[in-house]
Amino acid sequence: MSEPNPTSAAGLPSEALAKEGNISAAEREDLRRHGILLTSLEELYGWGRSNSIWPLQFGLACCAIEMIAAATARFDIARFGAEIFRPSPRQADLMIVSGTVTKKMAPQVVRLWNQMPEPKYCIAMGACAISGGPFKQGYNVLKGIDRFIPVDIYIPGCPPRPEALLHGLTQLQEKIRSEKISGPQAARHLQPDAASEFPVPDYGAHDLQPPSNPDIFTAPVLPRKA
Amino acid sequence: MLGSGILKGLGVTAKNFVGSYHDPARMVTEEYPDTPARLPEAYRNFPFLVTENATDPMGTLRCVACQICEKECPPQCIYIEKSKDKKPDATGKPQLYPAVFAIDTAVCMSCQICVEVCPFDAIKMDHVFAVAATNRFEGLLLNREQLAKPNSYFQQIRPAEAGEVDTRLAAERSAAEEKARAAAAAKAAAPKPAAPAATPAPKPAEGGATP
Amino acid sequence: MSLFPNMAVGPTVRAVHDEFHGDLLEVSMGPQHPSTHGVFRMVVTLDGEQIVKLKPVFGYLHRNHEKIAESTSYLGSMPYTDRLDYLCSMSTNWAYALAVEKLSGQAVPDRAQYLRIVMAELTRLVNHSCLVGFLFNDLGTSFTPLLYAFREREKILDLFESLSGSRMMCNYQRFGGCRVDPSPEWLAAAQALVDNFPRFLDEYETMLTGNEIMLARTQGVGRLDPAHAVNAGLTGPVLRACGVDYDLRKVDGYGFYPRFDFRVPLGAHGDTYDRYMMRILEMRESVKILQQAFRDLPAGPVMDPKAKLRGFRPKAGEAYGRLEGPKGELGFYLISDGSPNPWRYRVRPPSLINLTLLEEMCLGHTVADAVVILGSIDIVLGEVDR
Amino acid sequence: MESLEQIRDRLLARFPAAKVELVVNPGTAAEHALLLDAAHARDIALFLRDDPALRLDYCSNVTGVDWPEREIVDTVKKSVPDPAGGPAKVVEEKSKRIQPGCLEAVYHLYSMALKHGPVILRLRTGNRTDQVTLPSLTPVWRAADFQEREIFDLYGIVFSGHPDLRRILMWDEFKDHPMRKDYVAPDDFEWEPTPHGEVHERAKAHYPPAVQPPDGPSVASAKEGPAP
Repeated sequence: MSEPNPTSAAGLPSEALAKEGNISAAEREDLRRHGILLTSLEELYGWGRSNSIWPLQFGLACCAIEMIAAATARFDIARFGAEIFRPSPRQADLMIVSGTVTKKMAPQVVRLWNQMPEPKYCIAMGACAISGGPFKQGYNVLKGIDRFIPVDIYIPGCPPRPEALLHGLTQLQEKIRSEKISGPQAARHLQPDAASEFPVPDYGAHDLQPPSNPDIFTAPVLPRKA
Repeated sequence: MLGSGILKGLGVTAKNFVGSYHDPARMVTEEYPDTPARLPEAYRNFPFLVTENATDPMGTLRCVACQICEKECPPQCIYIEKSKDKKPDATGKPQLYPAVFAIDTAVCMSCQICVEVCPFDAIKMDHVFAVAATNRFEGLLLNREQLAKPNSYFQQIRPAEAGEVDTRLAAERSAAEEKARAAAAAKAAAPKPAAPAATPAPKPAEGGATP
Repeated sequence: MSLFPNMAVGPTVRAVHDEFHGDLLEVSMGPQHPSTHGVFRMVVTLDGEQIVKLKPVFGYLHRNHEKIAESTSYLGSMPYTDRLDYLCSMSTNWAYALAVEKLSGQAVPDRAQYLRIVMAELTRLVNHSCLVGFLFNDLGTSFTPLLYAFREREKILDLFESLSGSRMMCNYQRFGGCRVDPSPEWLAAAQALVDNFPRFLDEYETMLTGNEIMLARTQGVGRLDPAHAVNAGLTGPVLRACGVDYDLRKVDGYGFYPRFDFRVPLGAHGDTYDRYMMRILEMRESVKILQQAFRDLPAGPVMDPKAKLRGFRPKAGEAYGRLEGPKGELGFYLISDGSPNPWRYRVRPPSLINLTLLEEMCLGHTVADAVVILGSIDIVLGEVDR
Repeated sequence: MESLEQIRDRLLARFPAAKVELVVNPGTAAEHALLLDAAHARDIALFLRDDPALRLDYCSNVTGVDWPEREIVDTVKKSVPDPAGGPAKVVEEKSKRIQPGCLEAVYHLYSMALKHGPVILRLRTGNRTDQVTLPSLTPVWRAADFQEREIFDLYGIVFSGHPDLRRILMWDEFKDHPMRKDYVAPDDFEWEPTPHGEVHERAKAHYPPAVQPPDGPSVASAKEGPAP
């Protein structure tokens, strides 16, 4: 971004040009090579957001150690602009659910998610966060955090290598970059009626109340031979 | 002197800081997406099914649906349905095959117990770790087609182990061939001494024993 | 009759309530807190800055390891033990294998015994160096010592990975030996790492041990007296920092530890500084043990030929196997009813029991000190809550 | 260290009213245990801790064990004389009896001072429902504090005399004792793509009856395309 040039040569807002699609990616790349950086507000916005993701400093179990390892010198998550682990949810953009979410912990996770400001994203790191993983048959283990909060990226593995976390993070960056500012395909946080906070489950006598949030979680039907 | 301990400590950090520009021992960062991850041969992430042949993966699965791995898998993330019919395996013996073989990688704990208990060398651990998905139901439940990878791939990621497996399987196959030939010869010899061996020995499948 | 005849009482703290003093303040620290080492929660009652009451709250990582193990085969529980203390999977594996071998009378070949000691001591190096890093995070150094510790840890994890296939979840021990025999190259690499480790320790100590801020923050903080610690069942470096000479490697002499020449470092004051020094000194002793192990490693098989992988059914009975893990006495109590699954599978978690005296250690100190005291106990939540 | 029989005899001599039994461990480890009666357990524990020859000052491990009611079939061989005067027949008589269930707390004691052990103590409740109170040994060994709370939480043994008996791992509103063998976990088996055994049985409740073919191919196999 040495030469920011938010408007095109014709003087039109570049967003309009990009919408009309009269400059192809190849042409743009060609221009960039000549020192003319052509971008749209949307792209600039996406570029900026995707390269300054601040994760919540939030470790649950084994995967948290790999998350810390990804932040240390060898893997160096700072290369992706995501090294600023915030201890407070109010300052964080990304929640990396790293580890087993127990039923006792689930209300706190949902509350943390509700406290994060929009735009916010969630990575379910490791088998336990996705589905309960090896501990899924346990009486106190939530079978996946997506029962209560929406998850953007699932990184399987037990635990995933730090590289796998970085790969998931680049996936998330791509997703953020491709988000639109307006229109029906606009990013979730820009849609006025999209939910940002989700009900926090209560501790029941036998299980969480409710055991999952039906608004965001429905398992597909998978019939098997009975 | 008060503060000398802090100064000494700062000296260490300064040495590390300067060293991180020229000392290879202190330059530890791996540029992961630009340079591929360094994986040792033993690295395991998720299981895959070995097929003898890359062109017909479903026809040459080594798996015979014995369901041992399904039983032994600690988190129970393997699901197998046996086939109704039989197909000849690499030695020509008719065997069952898995009609459904699904592994839920959202549950798999990469423990390698399925590999250890498999008596047919049919399931092995893969090196692929960049498998992040956006949908856990479609993206992470792998079926037979997604799990099958040819033996040549196995030889590529784990040369030592694959070589050992291949020599063992080749020995088993030649022993089976030998036995079949001997049986055929004995059968041929007993009633009609003049007739030649009627059944030809089964041909080993391509891409099996030697690359 | 007093039930605690020989027990000292923690520092006396009395909350004053008059018009000049405010009310007591109850603060909930955790389960999401940067310094509670995971999802641990403390409910702290404060009188001004002083802690007058501290109640630990557990269970936020209670993932039913014991219940799951009772419906899994003996072999199937082995990878779960990796996830128990996820910083030290090799020692946890060994503790479980030790208990099952005691239950079934399974023999272990000599080479495997040596390899187990190699793995356990490498794990101790990983654990203690990381713990010191985390402890300094809690002291406010923000990451630098932890970065250096993780740099060394990565080297050891690379060794574990090239041997067992996984960085953290090694799943390496089996009943009757070890799963893989390391190659000569692996042993040479491990030897080189161990040879270089004291250099790292020297650098670490230059940076940390003499630091005046660290001394001021740790000396005399969180003191424990030995009688109290023994009665509360504390084990490991936390207990030895009080001067109680109890190291299972010497007391039980499990594995081949009696063949090794090493010392057990003991503290004198039982404060946070002593607990820190215990870790540094134990790492130096571990290096000595590792050098001897590499020197004496015999040739031979790594698995007992009679050991069974599948269909393992110990006869009815029970056994309690324990070893000196990096955090303290790690025990497995198994009851077999002759079926493929254990009837009762119990983990004796050193992290949980070492927290018994957390309140007594923190009384009268400030919240910032409580964080440091907790850091010096060395807990891992996977083991505290199981 | 003295043998367990000697300890038992000394205990019986010291506490004549107490009941102390030796529980034999048939396994290879042969770690036998002493079964104490609840009334004298705390006195005996104090004695074991302070006795100069034993000094079991360290309570390592406290465990709960659930022994549900079991039906035991006793087979007795009897020779029945033939009324006709022939040779006596051997008849097997089977009698069923119900072994009552109980909850058990197991304490592993060691001595840090004298470096010996273990001595294993067992305490048993009257049944699994209403007589579930045992004396707490936390006043003797503080080490039992969290572990007894855990047993209270997961098995439901009430330790009288425990200074702070609350649930430790589950939340306070939780009603069940999940480590008991007859505990049934709540039903959250909507998505079980790889079920077997008990999980399969419970996942079946979520299979839609209309879509379910009697013995036909499943969705997973349909997803995989036609079988070769």
